[in-house]
Amino acid sequence: MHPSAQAGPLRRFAPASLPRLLTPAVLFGLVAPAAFLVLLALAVVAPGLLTGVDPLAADPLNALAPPGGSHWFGADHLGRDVLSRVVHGARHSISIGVAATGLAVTGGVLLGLAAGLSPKWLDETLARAFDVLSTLPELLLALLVVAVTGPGTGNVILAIALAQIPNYARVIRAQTFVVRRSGFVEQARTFGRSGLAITAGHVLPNVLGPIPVLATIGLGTAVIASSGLSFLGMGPQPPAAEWGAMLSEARGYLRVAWWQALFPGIAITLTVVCLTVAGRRLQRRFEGRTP
Amino acid sequence: MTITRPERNPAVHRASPPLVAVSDLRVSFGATEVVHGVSLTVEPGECVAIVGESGSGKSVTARTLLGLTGPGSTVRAGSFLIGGRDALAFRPGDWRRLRGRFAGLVLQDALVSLDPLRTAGAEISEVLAVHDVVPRARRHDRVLDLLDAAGVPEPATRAGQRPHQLSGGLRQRVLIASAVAGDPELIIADEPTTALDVTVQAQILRLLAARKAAGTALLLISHDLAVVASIADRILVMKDGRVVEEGPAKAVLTAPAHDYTRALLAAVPSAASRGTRLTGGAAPVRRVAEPSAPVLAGTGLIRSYGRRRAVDGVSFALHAGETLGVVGESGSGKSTLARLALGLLEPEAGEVTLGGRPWSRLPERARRRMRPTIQFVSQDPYDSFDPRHTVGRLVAEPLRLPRAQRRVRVLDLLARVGLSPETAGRHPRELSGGQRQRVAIARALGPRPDVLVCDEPVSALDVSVQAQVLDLLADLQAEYGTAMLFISHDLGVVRHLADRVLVMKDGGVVEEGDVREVFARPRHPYTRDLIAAVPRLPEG
Amino acid sequence: MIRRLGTGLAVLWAAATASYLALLLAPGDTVDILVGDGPDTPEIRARITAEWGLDRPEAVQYLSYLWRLLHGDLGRSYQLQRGVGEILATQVGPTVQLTFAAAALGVALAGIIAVATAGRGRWARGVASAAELVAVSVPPFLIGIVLLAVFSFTLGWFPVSGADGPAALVLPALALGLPIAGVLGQVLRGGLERAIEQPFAVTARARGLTERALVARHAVRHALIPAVTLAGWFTGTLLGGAVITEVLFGRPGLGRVAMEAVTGRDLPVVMAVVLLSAVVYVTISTLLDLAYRVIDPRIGG
Amino acid sequence: APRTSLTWAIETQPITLNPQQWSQNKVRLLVFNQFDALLSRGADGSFQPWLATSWEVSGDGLTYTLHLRDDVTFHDGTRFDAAAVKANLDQFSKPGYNPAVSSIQLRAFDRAEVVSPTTVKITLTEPDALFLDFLASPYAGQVSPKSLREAKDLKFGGPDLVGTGPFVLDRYVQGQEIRYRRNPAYDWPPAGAAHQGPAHLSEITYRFLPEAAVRVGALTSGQVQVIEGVPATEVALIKKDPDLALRTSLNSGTAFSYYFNTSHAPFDDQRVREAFREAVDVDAVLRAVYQGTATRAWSIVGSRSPFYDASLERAYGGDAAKANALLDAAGWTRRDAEGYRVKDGRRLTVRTVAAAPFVRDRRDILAQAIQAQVKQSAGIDFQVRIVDQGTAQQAVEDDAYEIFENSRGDSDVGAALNLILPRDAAINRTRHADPRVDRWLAAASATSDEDERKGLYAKVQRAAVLEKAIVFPLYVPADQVAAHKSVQGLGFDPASGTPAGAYDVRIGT
Ligand SMILES: Nc1ncnc2c1ncn2[C@@H]1O[C@H](COP(=O)(O)OP(=O)(O)OP(=O)(O)O)[C@@H](O)[C@H]1O
Ligand SMILES: Nc1ncnc2c1ncn2[C@@H]1O[C@H](COP(=O)(O)OP(=O)(O)OP(=O)(O)O)[C@@H](O)[C@H]1O
Ligand SMILES: [Mg+2]
Ligand SMILES: [Mg+2]
Repeated sequence: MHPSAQAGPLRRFAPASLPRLLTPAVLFGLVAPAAFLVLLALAVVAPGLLTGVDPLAADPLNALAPPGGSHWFGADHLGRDVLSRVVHGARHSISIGVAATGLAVTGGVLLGLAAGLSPKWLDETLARAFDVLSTLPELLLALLVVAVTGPGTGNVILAIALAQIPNYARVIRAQTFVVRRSGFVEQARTFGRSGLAITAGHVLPNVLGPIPVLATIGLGTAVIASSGLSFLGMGPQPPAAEWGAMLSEARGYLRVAWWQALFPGIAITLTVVCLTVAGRRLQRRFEGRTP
Repeated sequence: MTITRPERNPAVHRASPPLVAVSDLRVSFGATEVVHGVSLTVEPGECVAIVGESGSGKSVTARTLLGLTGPGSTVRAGSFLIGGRDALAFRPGDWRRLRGRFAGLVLQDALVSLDPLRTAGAEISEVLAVHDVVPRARRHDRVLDLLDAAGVPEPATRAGQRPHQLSGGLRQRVLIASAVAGDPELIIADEPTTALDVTVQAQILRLLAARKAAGTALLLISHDLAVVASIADRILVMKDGRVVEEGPAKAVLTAPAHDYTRALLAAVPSAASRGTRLTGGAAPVRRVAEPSAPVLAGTGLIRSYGRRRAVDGVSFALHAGETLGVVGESGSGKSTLARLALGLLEPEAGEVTLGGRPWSRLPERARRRMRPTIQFVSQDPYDSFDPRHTVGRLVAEPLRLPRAQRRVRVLDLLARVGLSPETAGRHPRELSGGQRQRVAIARALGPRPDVLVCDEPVSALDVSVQAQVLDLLADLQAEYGTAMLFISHDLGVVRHLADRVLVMKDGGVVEEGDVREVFARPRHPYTRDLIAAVPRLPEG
Repeated sequence: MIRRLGTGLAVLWAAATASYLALLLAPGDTVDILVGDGPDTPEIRARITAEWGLDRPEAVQYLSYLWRLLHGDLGRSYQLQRGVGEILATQVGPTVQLTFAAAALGVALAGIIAVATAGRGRWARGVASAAELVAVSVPPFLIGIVLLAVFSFTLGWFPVSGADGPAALVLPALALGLPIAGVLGQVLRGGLERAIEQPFAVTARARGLTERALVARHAVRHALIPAVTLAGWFTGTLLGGAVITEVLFGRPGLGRVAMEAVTGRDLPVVMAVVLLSAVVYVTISTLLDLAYRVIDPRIGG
Repeated sequence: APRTSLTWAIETQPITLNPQQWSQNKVRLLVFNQFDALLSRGADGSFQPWLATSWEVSGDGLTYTLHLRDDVTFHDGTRFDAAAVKANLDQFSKPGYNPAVSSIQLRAFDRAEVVSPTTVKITLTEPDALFLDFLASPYAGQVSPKSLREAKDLKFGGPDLVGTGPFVLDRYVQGQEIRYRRNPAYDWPPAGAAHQGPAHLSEITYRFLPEAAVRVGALTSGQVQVIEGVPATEVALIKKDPDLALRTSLNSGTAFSYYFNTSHAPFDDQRVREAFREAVDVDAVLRAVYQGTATRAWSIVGSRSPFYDASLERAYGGDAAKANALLDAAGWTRRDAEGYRVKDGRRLTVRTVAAAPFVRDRRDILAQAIQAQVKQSAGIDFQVRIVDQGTAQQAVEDDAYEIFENSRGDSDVGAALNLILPRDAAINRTRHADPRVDRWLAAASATSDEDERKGLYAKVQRAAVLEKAIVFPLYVPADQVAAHKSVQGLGFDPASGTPAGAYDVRIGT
């Protein structure tokens, strides 16, 4: 064993080195994002723990009340509690993002793998299909889907997933090409393993490698995209609390009630920042593992 | 051919101060020190060589001499005089004025040391521009002169080409041309021939020798003692960041004082080492192959990539227990032949038989049953391992055994190639190059194959590690009687290990026969050139 | 080149057909759209159907659509009493202005920040990469809202909206350009930093090059390669972002037309926008492909 | 005349500049800049001369004889005369030109005859009290017959489709602006105009700024001098600003109302319909949503209309206890886990399906406020869906809605009632049939006696609002114009209550 490997754990538990652990890089790169993501997860799973106020309870007399004692983040144009709506909004926004990303990853992996393993003509056809799908700007494609299916949560998920499938499919296809031609796949053939066994045992697991990273970063993108669609009124319908929709509603009150736009805006931004930071960490770990 | 060493001119030597005079040089990256107190002088017109294994600190030392140690490094030294000036007090501008003008550097990794997006000419004229060696109008002509002097044919064409359009040898020459463009007093050449074919290597060495003859001092770095033997005046042997031995070239090579130097010299495979163990100890007793039907044979094999014929009508036969060496320059079709033999590629014409039965003509489904009888060790073991798997799982993959027996067998195989059972739980990335190649060999031996195809199994390894692996292969062959198709561009290795040899050129076989016979009396001119180009250690 | 052209045409055809099919599948039918919220009687419906030829089989309508397309006729808008070509023609200008301004701004910002901070001290890099991270993570419409609230409503530096004058372009171009600057900045800086660690960079330093010359003569081109591969993303972001930016800032342009056409299911306009963005995409990716070959001669040499 | 120009930000951009294709009340203010109608209306609702100096209606109500001005020329220099009027009327019978107008407003139109250059005789197939209103509407905006023949893009209009109005269309840039310049020859304003001769402004530009906040920002930062469509949230700020003036006018036509779909449960039960109305404290809701700027409606007819029945005021609504009693009586006695009323295992759910392009004026927010109210006070599950047009249409066809929300800006409310209330009316979304109402509306359409019509429409309103409770009037749509103090002469169209054109507008000193 390498000598420093033994010294490692000892040093890590030495109290004197604690201050060194909390460098700004660690604080902003790890502790703060992790804490925020935990909070976010809590808001998604059990928003009731973070706020006791009903996000839909309108109180017209208290409309546009500024942040203060009874409404920490202020009240919106219908007198609803902005804090509670931001907290409950996490569920909508995040679950749209997660569902869309899940759908896109599944579709992308299947299509990309299919393309990467197919004979040339089929591969070319699929690759062109990805091209067509990506000729449309993501948002325009989403608009098109929503135009066909109508606004609503499910359709936004579908729209975003459809728009993102080519991203994943392309990566997977390229990765499949690499893995398919790599030494260990060739080697596995010399052991007399069948094509199916090689695909399942070697190609697929190695192709999936970049997916966690891509999906984490893609989740951020999906959250931005869904908030954009909600902003344009295509997403979850009122009175549902969703960050993008909240921002859209807040648009009319910018001059009189900044808080209505500020807090959901911060929520989206922090979510995406933290997801991206987490994704990059994953990526570094992932890259550290392969040559 | 041999390179004659011009006599050093003592008058020049005494008149001027040493170009480089460094004592107690220490270089660390972060908290780890990688060079521990190296002292080094280079006199004008002298050729100093540094040899040593990978990671011994040769490159770091060389780069430090030009202030290019890299980010995150700390350099300390007792004294650090470059061209008589104290480099410890240098500011960035001082370094820059030195680089290219006082000393030219030819980096290791020749193949990636030229900017892939710029033309060769632009790279060379950059030196001329930075140091304003010649006025702008004459730079182009000077570039062509430099290329010509570096032995680049058609300099005008080459100057306009980019690295990807140049062969390895040409790239190395362009690099040398750019290193000498500023007309430096010292050239630092870090492994200038490592990635090259022997014939090209010989040309590069001649080129460096010519510079030296013209009075330029050389600091030559190599892991190959034979390479430096022909040109160095003094040799430094490095190990683990220290200089373990230093002295005049002849003395170090013929009468090494340090054990490490001795081991290094002994580990070089050659005709002389044939039948012996490179790492010492008793030579294995080899069962002499009974004349029998070949276990693996190919007839009239042809295989092309696009229009290019990579293998063009090759026939060969490999008998049980025998080692058939395949040598040839890069691109001559060796690997393609290996893959044809393994049934990984279908020949366009000709046929491969395995154990006397059809092999290449079979459908893959039928081949699968026979696959365990022919196994493969590739040049790059890292690439041949699924990066997610542990060594244990990798070695177990080709075994067709019940779970319980499999583990026992894996540990047994690892023990045979000299790896501890603890290795089974590790990932290949946690192993050294030599250990990885051992894992690859253990894995290939798992199914008890009749034939082992080895494609450059040792060319990525240090001499001493290479020696261990070659010994291991010899031992295993002696024990199991496995026939080996052994591919290498290193004639020494083939000469050491193989019974018969196949010399390939441009996809075809130019010569074939008993190893001793072919090397002693090469019939084909190409074979002759090949053998002549191999650098030799002085007989000691 | 011929092959590329063929592929481009195939992509265009597929985009046209896909959007045609998509809108065919949508609930409700064309007559509903044409009726709008105006009076609705069977008589009115019958007249509309006859006027627009909606009684023909769908396949015939599709073929006649393609046929007209081939002749450069994009059809008539259902909602705006005009030809689609004419509508797009009047709207291209502002969108081109906006996207070019945003692209120029994004590229310039990214380039300046990347060159200024690549390989520099921890602090400079930390601040730059944090700024890039935030720029990438904020939804463009939020940037727009903040810019509006601060620079227009509060400080009154820039006009609130409209498309006249360069001043009116500043805020929308920023809103659209900042995310681009963020992503591009990351990629460029990453590329620069990777390039100046390559062996060829060490060789170049060994010739006595200064760091600045190293970046300018060697590293920049290397950093451009990954940046160019972002072209598709880049175009998409610009075109898609134009929708939100134009709606938010009350600017005329294709994005807004597209948005209105989609909500109103104005089929001919939607399809024309889809086609147009496909044309833009194909053109730009072809151009960048060529640029790629110029930057990196290793490709297809 | 001095050279003066003005920029005016408006919310909606016209989809057509051809007055005969006009369909958006929000851009009515543009039409009469460029075109003049045959008649105009006074503030009291009476008809007054414009391009027609006088007119006679035959006793049977079938023949209208118009006497025209003889000094009017179109912008293209051609003369306005009886032949032009006939050409304009005949234009509507061209197939595909304007199916809606030809089958509604011109339903009874038979033919037009040129009696003399200044006299035209129009014959109807049946009496139509609304025909004069048509002659005063944008549809009757007179277009030069030459340009009707020659215009490049007839249905859209544009600079080459010309009228006789005080301004000439100069430039139209979609999504951006529309610009007019003064017609120096103009000397034929409608009877109620504040001045004679050419317009005061030499040039007027309307900028299209759909975002309310942006519009107000443009006004306060001086980029435009006038805006229309002032959001309620900004009203207080504008009133406080000493440089700005705000003017408001209620619109003509119907009030913004929720129409109950009586064809199926739960609104087939009148008690539930009444309960819904009682459950909402309309005043509080309007205060919250419109910051006190909205006028509550009590009848389907807007309070600005001469036919408005004021006796309906305070006759119902806002009594949560009554709402609960009514629902209990109707059998909606149980409550589910979420607090909604349930009957026979079904929740008391009512849905509104609105098409996004037609949702304006914060009506989505109003719906949300009502949604919260009916849940809290009566346990009603009011679901608000804003969808695309196709889906909305689909819901109507499938009878998959309980509430239909609508207001109409017709200058004569009778036209709106005819479209909404009769059994087979084009937009009868209540699916309610009341033969008495059908009879009264038919009678009102057939007479041009204003008092008689008023009586009939009062009966209609009582029946729909009080007796049958098929409608829930919420507020009377209004228009606001905010402008810099220096801008004078801004007014509202007496016929519609929407902002008037720019003829009388001038910049004071
Ligand atoms: N930039 C660097 N950062 C950290 N460690 C480094 C760096 N460069 C070299 N090292 C370490 O310094 C040691 C000496 O490296 P060096 O490159 O000098 O070896 P070498 O003798 O040239 O080997 P080789 O024959 O493989 O080129 C090695 O352990 C290497 O890992
Ligand atoms: N997959 C491939 N596609 C196209 N050409 C190939 C491919 N593999 C090999 N070649 C070409 O075929 C020729 C023979 O290649 P091969 O790899 O067999 O040479 P080699 O003797 O093993 O060389 P080296 O010593 O460099 O490994 C070369 O010119 C090479 O460029
Ligand atoms: Mg080295
Ligand atoms: Mg090879």
